[in-house]
Amino acid sequence: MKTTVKTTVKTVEHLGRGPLGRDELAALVARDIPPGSFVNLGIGQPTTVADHLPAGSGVVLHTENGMLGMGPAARGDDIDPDLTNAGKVPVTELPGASYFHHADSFAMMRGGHLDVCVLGAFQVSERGDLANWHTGAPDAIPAVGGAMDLATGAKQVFVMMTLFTKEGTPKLVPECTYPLTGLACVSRVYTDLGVFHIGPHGVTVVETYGTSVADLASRLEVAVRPLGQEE
Amino acid sequence: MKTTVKTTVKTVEHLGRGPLGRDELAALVARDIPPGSFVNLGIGQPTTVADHLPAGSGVVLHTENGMLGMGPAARGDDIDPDLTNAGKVPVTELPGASYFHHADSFAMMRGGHLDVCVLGAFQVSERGDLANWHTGAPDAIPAVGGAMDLATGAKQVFVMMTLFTKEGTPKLVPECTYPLTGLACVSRVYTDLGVFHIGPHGVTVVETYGTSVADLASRLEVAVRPLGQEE
Amino acid sequence: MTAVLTDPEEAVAGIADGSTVLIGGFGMAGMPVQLIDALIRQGATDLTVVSNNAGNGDTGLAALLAAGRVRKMICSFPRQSDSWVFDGLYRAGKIELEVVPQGTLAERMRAAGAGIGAFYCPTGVGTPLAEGKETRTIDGRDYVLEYPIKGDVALVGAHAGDRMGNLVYRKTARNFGPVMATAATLTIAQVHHVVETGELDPEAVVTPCIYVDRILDLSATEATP
Amino acid sequence: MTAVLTDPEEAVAGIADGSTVLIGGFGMAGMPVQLIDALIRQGATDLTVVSNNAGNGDTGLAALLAAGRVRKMICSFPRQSDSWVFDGLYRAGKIELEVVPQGTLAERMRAAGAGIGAFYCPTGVGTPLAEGKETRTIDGRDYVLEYPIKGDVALVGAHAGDRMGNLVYRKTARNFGPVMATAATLTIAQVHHVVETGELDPEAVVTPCIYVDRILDLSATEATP
Repeated sequence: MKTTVKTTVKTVEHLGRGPLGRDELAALVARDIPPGSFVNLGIGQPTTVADHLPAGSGVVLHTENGMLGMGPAARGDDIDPDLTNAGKVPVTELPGASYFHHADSFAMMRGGHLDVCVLGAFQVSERGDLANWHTGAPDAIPAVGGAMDLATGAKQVFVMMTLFTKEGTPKLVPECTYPLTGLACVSRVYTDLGVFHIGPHGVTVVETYGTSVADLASRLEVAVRPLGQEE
Repeated sequence: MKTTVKTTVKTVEHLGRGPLGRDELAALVARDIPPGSFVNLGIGQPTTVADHLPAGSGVVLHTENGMLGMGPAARGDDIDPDLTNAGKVPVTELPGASYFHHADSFAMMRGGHLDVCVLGAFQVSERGDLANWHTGAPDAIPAVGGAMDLATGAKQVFVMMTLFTKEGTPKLVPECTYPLTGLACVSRVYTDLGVFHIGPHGVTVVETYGTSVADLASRLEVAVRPLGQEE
Repeated sequence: MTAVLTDPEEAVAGIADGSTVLIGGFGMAGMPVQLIDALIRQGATDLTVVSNNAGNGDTGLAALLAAGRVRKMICSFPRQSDSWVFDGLYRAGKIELEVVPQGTLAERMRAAGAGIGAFYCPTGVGTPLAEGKETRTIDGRDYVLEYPIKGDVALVGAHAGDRMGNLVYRKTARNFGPVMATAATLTIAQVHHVVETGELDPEAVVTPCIYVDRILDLSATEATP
Repeated sequence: MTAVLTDPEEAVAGIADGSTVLIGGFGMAGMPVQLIDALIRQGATDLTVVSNNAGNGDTGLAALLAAGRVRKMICSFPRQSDSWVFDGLYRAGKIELEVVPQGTLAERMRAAGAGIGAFYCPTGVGTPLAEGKETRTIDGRDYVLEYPIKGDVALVGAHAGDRMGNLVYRKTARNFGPVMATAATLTIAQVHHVVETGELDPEAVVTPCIYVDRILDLSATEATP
């Protein structure tokens, strides 16, 4: 069943500037996390989103190795080998934290209790399929960790990535060619060149940075629509 | 495959006395619980087994409403509405106790971690089928509680019951006529008239009280063998 | 974020007719009596109630049943010496009953909270409670396929909470509360008192705040024990 | 009854060739290093090891792998910056690998401990890790059927224990320990110290003594932190 949705909100094209830097991208993701959300930040770049959450946001961070209420990275005397994040980096504990074992931690994830998780990606398809655990290279040793659990379990999956590989190949694609992490799970894609929402009717461009919707449309094989023209 | 097991142990017939009283029966069950066992005692008569466990037996009592290390019934000022056994009777806490929620408590039972549970019964079949939750009467309101979980989960299920109903009908039967609680789960049956072991080759009489093996054999429809004559 | 409330009416606001309501407690231990009383006043009806028992005496869950608000009970042990309200409704054909083995009841709610679609359970195999259910033999043992029980609402009685919504329980009053809190869309807990965030030991929190939507603080209305 | 021991060799005595060994820890947090070292000296071989990672550096699990004792690894994340021992064995075809999503790994062990025969899990549907597995659509959602992982032995690193065998953990070092303790026939825990029975808060015990067969008390060999 096709429905037509028209909004008066328009895509914002930030043309008088270059693409987003890594810190700017993290800040953008942080801005879009609703206050009071329960959030899991994936290993690597997504972890840096924590540094941009405004004070008093009430966002509570989950780490899959068994903690809710995780604080910033530990430094100096605060480092405790019994307290790390999922990337095995020493972290701290905030007031109101709680600890639980791995089965309980992943029950929390799988059961749909996390509002948002933020993950990196090799590829995202226009249906929201995610590929972020395996390049498919024949000599690669497969290692999935908690990526599939997060992709499947969180109410919303935000992806952070560059829109193109170093070789210029798009990472937002009609169909993932890398092995999948999860099916139709990604709702938003934050990239250096623009922010995309993935819905039942395809991909919408919410904002662009240093480029236009028309330019992105010409460089991607995925049909991307500006806001206000969703079908 | 039939195997023949011959032992030199003989059934003990306690003939110079009457049947076991309720307290004597509880003491007999308590005697047979190995030291250091983890044990669940069912509601009603099985609960009284606790009073006969020797000091220093190291037996740890489980109650399915979420406790390991349950102590005797609480009296007077020790009564705490937040601390009861499965029969909703106020109990006490022993050193080394722990509390857990219902899913964890029944995981402990279902997972085969309890060494022994002691249950009452309407009927036990010669294969060890147990019927103890429902008389099958058309106007009875069905209520199972934790009986099926205990019957299925404990490593050994001991039954305590009178061998015959008030009307003289045997409760150790070829086939249960009441609705079942569990299949082939009972390993020992402690009754006022004798103790029976149920094994892959049928029912063995271990002891009799106020009656003989021959007399029991004549009054039961189940084939009961004395010890030393197991087939 | 968890709302900390002192008004029972506010705590149960918005519970819709036709809801599935998970109610904690085993006997009176952990029974959220004030929340049930507020639910009776709130008026939601045509409810499916999931609880270990089916009410005792004339108060709490029994009063909810007596008020005619419950279409169906899912429980392990409805029949008790003082379950006359339920008994009367059941015998009059005015209430549906689904009897579930106690551990399967807990595990089905755990499955709902943990995102498990169904599970093969050994409990009840070969008994009337497995009739009509799918069975399977795995590694030589027989199992019954059991499905999750998800609540629209959970009413839980805990001992204390903090302002963020973390809960601790006391002794065997813990029972079904922590499981039900994970299995409902809207979890409402009543607690004897609320402490400042940071005052509960993070190692001893039983229900993390993510599972708790509203806390009813009873400290103003209860005498301190 | 739980045996409290101070000799690591005694703690791992009797582990047979061909055993499935569950090894706790996430990175170094909760890793039972002294028990692994003792297992290396004990000599059991042809092992299947279940652990989140596949060893780091040249010590602990990596040393067990290097000694050629492990036939198969079941883990979620073998590849790390310092997993050269595993990487070498894998590339040389000298070790089998089963990669399992981390939450499914934990849940499969929980199922083993909880007597669940199998469960329908949404994780991994449509991915290479679901290939060859039975699937089912329940209420419009797709699931993969996952089976329990049962251990012959679990080696767990906890913080403290009491003489009865109750265990508490510390912060995120809790991770897999409590689940593995439930899933093995023989559970062996190493702890930094052992307290008298009754000194642990019954509300805060994480692994009840029923799951613990042997405790290795490290307090005599460790400097007090």
